[in-house]
Amino acid sequence: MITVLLFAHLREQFGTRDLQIEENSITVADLRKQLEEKYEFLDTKSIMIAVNEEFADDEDVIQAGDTVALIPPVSGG
Amino acid sequence: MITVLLFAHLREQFGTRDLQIEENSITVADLRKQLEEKYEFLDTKSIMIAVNEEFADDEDVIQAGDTVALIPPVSGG
Amino acid sequence: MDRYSRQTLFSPIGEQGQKLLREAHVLIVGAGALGCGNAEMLVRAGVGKITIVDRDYVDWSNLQRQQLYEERDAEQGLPKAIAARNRLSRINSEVEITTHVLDLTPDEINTMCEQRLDVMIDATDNFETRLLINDASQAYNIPWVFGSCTGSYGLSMTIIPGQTPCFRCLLPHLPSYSLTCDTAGVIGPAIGMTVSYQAAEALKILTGNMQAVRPSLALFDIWNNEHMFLRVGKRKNKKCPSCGEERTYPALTEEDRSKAAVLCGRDTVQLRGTKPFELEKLASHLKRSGHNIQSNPYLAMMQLERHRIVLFRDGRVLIHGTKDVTEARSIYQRYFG
Amino acid sequence: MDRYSRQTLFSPIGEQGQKLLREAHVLIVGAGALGCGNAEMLVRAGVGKITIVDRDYVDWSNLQRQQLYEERDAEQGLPKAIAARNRLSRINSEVEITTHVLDLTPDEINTMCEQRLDVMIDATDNFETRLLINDASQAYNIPWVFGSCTGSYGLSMTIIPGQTPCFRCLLPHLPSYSLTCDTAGVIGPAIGMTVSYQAAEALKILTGNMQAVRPSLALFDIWNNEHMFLRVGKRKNKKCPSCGEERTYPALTEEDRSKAAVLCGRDTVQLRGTKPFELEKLASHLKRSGHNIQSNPYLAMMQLERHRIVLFRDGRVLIHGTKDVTEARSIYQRYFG
Repeated sequence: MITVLLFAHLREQFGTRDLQIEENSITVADLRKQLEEKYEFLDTKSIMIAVNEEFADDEDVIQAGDTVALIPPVSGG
Repeated sequence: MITVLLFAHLREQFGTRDLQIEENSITVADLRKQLEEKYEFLDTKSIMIAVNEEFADDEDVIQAGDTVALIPPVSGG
Repeated sequence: MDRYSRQTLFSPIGEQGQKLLREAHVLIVGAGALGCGNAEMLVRAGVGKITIVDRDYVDWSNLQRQQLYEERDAEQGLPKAIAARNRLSRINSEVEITTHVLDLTPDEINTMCEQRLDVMIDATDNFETRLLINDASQAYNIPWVFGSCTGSYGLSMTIIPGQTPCFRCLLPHLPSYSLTCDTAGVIGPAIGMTVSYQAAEALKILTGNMQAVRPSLALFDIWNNEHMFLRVGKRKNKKCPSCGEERTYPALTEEDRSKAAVLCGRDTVQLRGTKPFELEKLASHLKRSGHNIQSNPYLAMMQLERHRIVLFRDGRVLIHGTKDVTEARSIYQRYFG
Repeated sequence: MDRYSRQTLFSPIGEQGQKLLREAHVLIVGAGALGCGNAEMLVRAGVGKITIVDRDYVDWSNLQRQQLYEERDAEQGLPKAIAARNRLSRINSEVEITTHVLDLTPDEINTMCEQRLDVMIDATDNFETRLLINDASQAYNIPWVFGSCTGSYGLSMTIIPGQTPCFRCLLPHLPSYSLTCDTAGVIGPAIGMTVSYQAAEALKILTGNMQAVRPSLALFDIWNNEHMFLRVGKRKNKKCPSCGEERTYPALTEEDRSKAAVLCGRDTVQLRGTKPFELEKLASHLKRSGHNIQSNPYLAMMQLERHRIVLFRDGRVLIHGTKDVTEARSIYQRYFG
């Protein structure tokens, strides 16, 4: 099980603060793909992804028990 | 081993950001006593103590592996 | 264009929350760095009524961080509460701003809490006044938001009577020594962070978002990149004399604080007179006897040898340049006895 | 009494750090909420020279959070850079404040970076300008501090050329849609926290405390009591066109941005003229033809049917009330063609 934390408008779009993903091991790229397939409104290309409080690359592997954060950049200032 | 995090002027007084205490199990009250015996400048009575990110009472027991924070109240405003 | 449109777009506030803000009354105790920041945020947010209490006047060393004041305020030596009101009313003329130039006593906080008051913000620089706020909060069932900082380190916590532990539960023994901005210095960003935590909690309470109130003490060191939320629930003490089962409200019921006090962390003694000064008469008398007086409608100040003396209309006197109450009394007697 | 005494008491700054601050030059891009907060903190801290660039004017809806502005500034419709300078120079007359009322282009940021510049603060409301700052930062070896927020959510990160990943490493694909304060709202405390993070990092860099610079992106939601520091080191990309081994600085070298742009999140189109307006002539001409013009030395504004039109001296025109560039062009042609 992988926990995915959501922030900003993602939280409203998903209607929850976090998702539970049933995977033992998945790359960041595959997680992006899986989320886009399941949630059509999602454009993950421009969402930053951190695993266990560290920014991750697409080829990094997420393990069961890890915490993933989906970080939408916002432009307000 | 218990990790004790220091903040504000405690850090300067101790000359470090954290202490390592060689105990397997110790109450908060006993930790206060031990610190006061070892560090004469310390008045722990008015220092707040949290264990694993939760404020603790004097009778609470700290276990090896726990993280303790010594929180000096400051009055500035 | 609605001036609050960017705030009503934030869904937990919305139009309904904005209406609640307009009807609210907030007491801010202290108009130093935390008081300035909180007052400005809440005035800009459109809180209907704000009362500010402060005992001090604007000094040049305040300008580094006290955001309501300009050089002109320090030149004129205006009381902070007055200078704060001047600026706040230019920022938002819709907000009713009441100010008191005084050092808060149990009598005065009792009077203030007998009005409708929705939240109190701690912007003091000493624990004595924080305990006064804490006990009044419990006695009158008014939430308050604790905040303090020095250097790059800060703390904030929200106290909801009947729900969270109170400040005395967390800190039953006051420190004999504690850091103030005057002893350890402070940087603007540490104040900005403490203020942001305090004002956010005030906005949650005022707009009825009680479920969003933070159930932990926030602790940070912005220079050393540290940040923690420490859960407080466990510390609620049934035997606490402020919020427990048998309450005595010690800070409210004790004798009026001693007539003389050393201002924490400052080389200054405050003496409390028994009656107000007639400042105009006093100033003209002192001028005739050759003293160089600077005065405004709220206070008069002069240099006497190596001491700077400030007389407030409410009868208080600040003697700068000493921490010795006996010496301060003797200086006062010598010139005004 | 030294006005910076509370800051020199903070040992990582001290007298030596204060001297470095006095010699420093900071560029703040944008004078909205983040720009106001950062500028005020750095001016109070005694930074020697500050340059502020902003393309907009003060509107009533800014007053809820943009701390340098008063009601009077919105009444007069002053450009933000000008209103900011007025207030900042009353706060600290020792600081040299330079302002530019313009929309930053590659040419302009190149010119600015050719001077001595010690740090750049991102206080923009759009990613296009952030990439311009990012590429200039790498090209001229100047650190910058990213910050953005909407609602109660905010982000900040420090980019040190040659050391940390750059902004493009972290975000290689710009979002097609992103939240701005104008679409999602924003609350004062979220701004206060972002500003505190940004200004703290600027103070570290300016006082030579590079070891204290935060090596992570700070993420928070102040309403929902969430706070994280996310380490960024891993994202440094050798192939990044901004900071990698073969650099093209895409934001600096691309054609000047299109002459017309929809302002992000606002119902407004900006048209760029080819030459400056002679505002006095234009205003008197429009008044004679019966239009109700409000003008000041920097801009002229008028209502034309359901559109508010603002003409800036530098040749830019804002057409409020539309997001359609073609419609905006046709309105402009009709009246000023």
